Amino acid sequence: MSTFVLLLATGLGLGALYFLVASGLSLIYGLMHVLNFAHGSFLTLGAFLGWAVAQRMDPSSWTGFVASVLVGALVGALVATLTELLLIRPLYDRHIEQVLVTVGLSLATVALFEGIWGTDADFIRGPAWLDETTGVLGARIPNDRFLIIAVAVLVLVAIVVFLRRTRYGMIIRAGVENRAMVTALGIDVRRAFTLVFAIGGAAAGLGGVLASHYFGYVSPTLGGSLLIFAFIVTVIGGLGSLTGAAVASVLVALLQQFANYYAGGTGDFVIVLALAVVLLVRPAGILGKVAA
Amino acid sequence: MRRSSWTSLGLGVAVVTLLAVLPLLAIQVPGVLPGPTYTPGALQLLALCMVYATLALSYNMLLGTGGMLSFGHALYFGGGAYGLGIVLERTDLSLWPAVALTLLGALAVALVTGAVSLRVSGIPFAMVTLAFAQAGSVLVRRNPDGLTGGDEGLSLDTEHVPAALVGVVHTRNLYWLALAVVVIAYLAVLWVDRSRVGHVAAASRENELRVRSLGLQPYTAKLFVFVVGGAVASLAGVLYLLLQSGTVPRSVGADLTVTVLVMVVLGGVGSRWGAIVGGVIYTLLNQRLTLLAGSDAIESLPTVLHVPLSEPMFILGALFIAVVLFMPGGIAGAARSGFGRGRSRSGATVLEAADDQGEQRVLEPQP
Amino acid sequence: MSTPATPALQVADLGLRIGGATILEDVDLEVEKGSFIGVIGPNGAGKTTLFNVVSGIARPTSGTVHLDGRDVTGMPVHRRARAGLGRTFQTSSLFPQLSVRENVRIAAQVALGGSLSPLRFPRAGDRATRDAVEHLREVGLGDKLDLAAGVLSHGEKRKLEIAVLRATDADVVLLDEPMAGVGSADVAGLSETIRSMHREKGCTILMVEHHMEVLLGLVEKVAVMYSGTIIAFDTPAAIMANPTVQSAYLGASA
Amino acid sequence: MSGPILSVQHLSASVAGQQVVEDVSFTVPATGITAVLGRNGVGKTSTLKAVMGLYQRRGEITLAGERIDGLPTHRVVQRGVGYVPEDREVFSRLTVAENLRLAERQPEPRRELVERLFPDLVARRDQMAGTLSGGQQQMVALARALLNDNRLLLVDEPTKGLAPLIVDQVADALEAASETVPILLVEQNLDVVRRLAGDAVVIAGGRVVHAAPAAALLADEALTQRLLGVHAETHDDKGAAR
Repeated sequence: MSTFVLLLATGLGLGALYFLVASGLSLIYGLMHVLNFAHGSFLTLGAFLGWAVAQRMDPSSWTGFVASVLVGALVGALVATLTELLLIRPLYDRHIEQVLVTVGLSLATVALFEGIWGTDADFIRGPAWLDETTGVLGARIPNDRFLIIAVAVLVLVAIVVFLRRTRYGMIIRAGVENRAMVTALGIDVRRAFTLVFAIGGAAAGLGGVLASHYFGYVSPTLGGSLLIFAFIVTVIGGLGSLTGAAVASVLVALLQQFANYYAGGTGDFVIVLALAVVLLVRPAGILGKVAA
Repeated sequence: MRRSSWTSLGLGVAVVTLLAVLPLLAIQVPGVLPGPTYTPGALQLLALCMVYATLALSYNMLLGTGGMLSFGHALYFGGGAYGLGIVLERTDLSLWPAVALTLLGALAVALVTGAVSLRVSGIPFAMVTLAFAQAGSVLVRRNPDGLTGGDEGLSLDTEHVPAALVGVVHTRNLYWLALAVVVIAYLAVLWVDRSRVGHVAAASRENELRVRSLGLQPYTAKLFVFVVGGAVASLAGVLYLLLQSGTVPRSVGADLTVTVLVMVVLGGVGSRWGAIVGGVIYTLLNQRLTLLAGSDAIESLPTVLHVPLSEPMFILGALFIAVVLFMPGGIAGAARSGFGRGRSRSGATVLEAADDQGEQRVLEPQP
Repeated sequence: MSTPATPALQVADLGLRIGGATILEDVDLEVEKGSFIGVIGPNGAGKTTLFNVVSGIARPTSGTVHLDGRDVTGMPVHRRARAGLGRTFQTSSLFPQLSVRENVRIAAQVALGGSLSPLRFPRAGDRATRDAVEHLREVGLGDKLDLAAGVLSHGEKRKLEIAVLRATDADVVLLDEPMAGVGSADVAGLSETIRSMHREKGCTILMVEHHMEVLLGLVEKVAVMYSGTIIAFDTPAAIMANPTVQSAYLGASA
Repeated sequence: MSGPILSVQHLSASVAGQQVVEDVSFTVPATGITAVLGRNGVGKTSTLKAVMGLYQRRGEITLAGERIDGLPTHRVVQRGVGYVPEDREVFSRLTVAENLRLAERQPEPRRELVERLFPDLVARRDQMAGTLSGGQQQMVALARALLNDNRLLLVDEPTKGLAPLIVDQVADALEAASETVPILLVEQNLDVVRRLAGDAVVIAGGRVVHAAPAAALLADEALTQRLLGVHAETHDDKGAAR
């Protein structure tokens, strides 16, 4: 029982990380039909700079931690915005080339990170509370899991509220349905593109700082390895569906954790298998729009 | 045959002949090759160029001919390298039967993964192929049964490999083998492109519904191209193992697929010779940039310059972005417009076709 | 073997619902071999949907489709095409980056068989290519063989579609608005091309067309569709005189 | 009388490399409703989309004397061109109220006018637009354009596929709107054209082949038949095709 609960909590924590990456990917794809390969780099950069700030302050203090989280999100948003403005926008509506540009960017940035911070992982630490555990139903759950899950839920709620309650949220929802008609109402839909990139980048940067606490280190490839699972999550959840991304994040992470523990470390294969099954049964994903 | 075909055939034969006699000559290309062309160092580099040219050719077949943007092509390359390595280590087969067995295995893997991936197209296809390759990469790193050597990689077990293909002194033979492989790959790709099934795959790239309405199955044609592409890629992998005397997990990773994509886009999507040139240039650049990165000139630069310049992948990534932004047809496209031969399709339009077909109607009223 | 009395195309009780909407309802139609049928009807009447169901692009929720006496209701698009069904689309849907010759050649090689073979190589002098060139000459595109199909004018694209249909050797041909977007100068030539295809190939043709003069000049019978069903099927003269048709369809404009 | 509100000279347009409009020229007077007529597929809708910048276009388009042919779509709209597309194109997963709010461009949108013309929409403001009937969706589409003080409206087949009663309602709304803003109307229903339109341009084969007062055109039956085909109100059903 306690193992089950521990796996559940760890899986949910991992799912929360997946969601922080996948939410941005899915929003960007839904609105712009661009698969952003550079999303992992937003995450990595957020993690590195967040850690750098924490180190300057006091990594074990909550102030330092909060500062690192804020810096991570801010850096992610900033880099994503620049990416959209400088690299994506000039290729307006040339989706495949936009994807290629993000591929090039991920190559270049990972190399740059390696140049700056070295290829080895930097081990990090945060406030002592994060490393302690809390007993739940007999299981000792590391506290950082709770924090990560709480943050992901907050982000989900924030994005939903933003999409439902604000004008720009409305523009984004409308744009996912019919971009041309949004422009025909006199709205510059490209601003919504930039905004979606910024939001996705912020979530990824935030996810980067949290992921570095979850795994206990930062490295130039941190983002890339999470990105692949986030891709799988977005396909399984249905490209462009935020709810789908949330549900699939949890499903995929839990499946991975349980398969790793109970089926001899086969988690990654089980996920790829699940992906294949979803594609065979429902190519549009569990919550995706079925093509007309 | 038309006259232009004879010209290109003649040109091809001339180039291959020249390359074939290269190990017997002493040509110096300062800044590109580490030594005269008869030295093992130069031949090793040239052979590596050919490995990647082969891989790029196979990938161009997927993207250029079939309009399939795969992010999992490394799986078949790595399958060839690891497959041969494992067969040589675990069986008593001699080299050539082992190669045949490896290629058959890779063919089977390509058939199964292709059959599933081609259920979707466009970006979802890219993501699914990526996931499959990732599974392969995880498998290799996990080192089941000690088969793959994990992160350390697998070194070539030379017991059953002919002595003529082992050791630095025989680099020249490996070079000739590499040249033969490129020629075989080129002919295979040419064969598919010229055959009926290749024509149907190209037609499917443009308009799937129309292909079906004519009584043909786009799925079958694309799967065929995908499988042949996978087989040629695994042939490149086989060569890689022999040339490098081993293989590392990077040869199955997503990074390699991205690298191949860079080569093909650099050369010009949809152009066979463009893919070869792209593969060669990429390999040479990578090599030279790595040397440059460690040079004193770079070391003495201020940090802000020396950090990025000491990372070859940074420069290549940036170069790639520049090509996509400013040179959509790649080298082949630039050459075509340079020679004023605008008739054939450009890489950019081929890429458009690789996009999800539904999205091109974004301005049309929704049903 | 089918008897001479077997209709080339027979649809019975055809219905199609998408969500709550009824697109087709109780569509019955029997088309004799070798006949030339016009399909008319107002906006949203279901003409293109009927073509889509017959060619297999859309699946009906009820009813059957028989091609030359054979039930093809559950058959996928490509197998129906092999069973002798050819069609054009409302908006020209060619292979825009392939040459004009290649567009027709692919169709011709289907007719000759072995079309997905990796061991056969299209060549300048082979049968399929010769056929393709011949068909292109017939429709008046003999001088555009090497152009990319995408650069043709609208009228030329329509002619190319007809050349493709000729090459497929289809027994039953569905033409969806072949005149749409064709300049008035080209209409006469195109309708002559269609007429000669019908005459030479002896195929059965169903044609949706809003250009009434063209339609009436070509067809033997007219089916009138209205809100998802066929309300009349008769000779052009009888259709023009039919009071139901008048009120349902022609009424407002006269 | 002032000059035309819209002038289109030698307009051509292409979509996905296919030319859909070739060399169209016409003008729209500063008052009343101008109808665009022609058979299916001649490029009426494409002409409107080209003016809006939704299709790639070449040629000269001026709005009240100012060139707008180089502007992206949202700028064209911001200059005061309202657009009611064919097939309505409401955002089906947004509520009626959200659809309308999205369209508001000025600080004080003309909500009273819209509420007066379409009382039905007030009652259904929190309903998802996708669940509305075709007629109600058309009202949303019209309301979106009428909320702002536009200088010109482009309205594409507003009565397509609607029941006769709704057709009248839509025509009423257009008539009311036309008192304050000139309208370029693509319409297949000749009764509606007869009732609303002052001028008419007829497009065939991608070009304008006739431009005259609508009444004169429609009175000449032989001409109508030649230019529009016998059954001018027929229309393709491509919506059902996908």
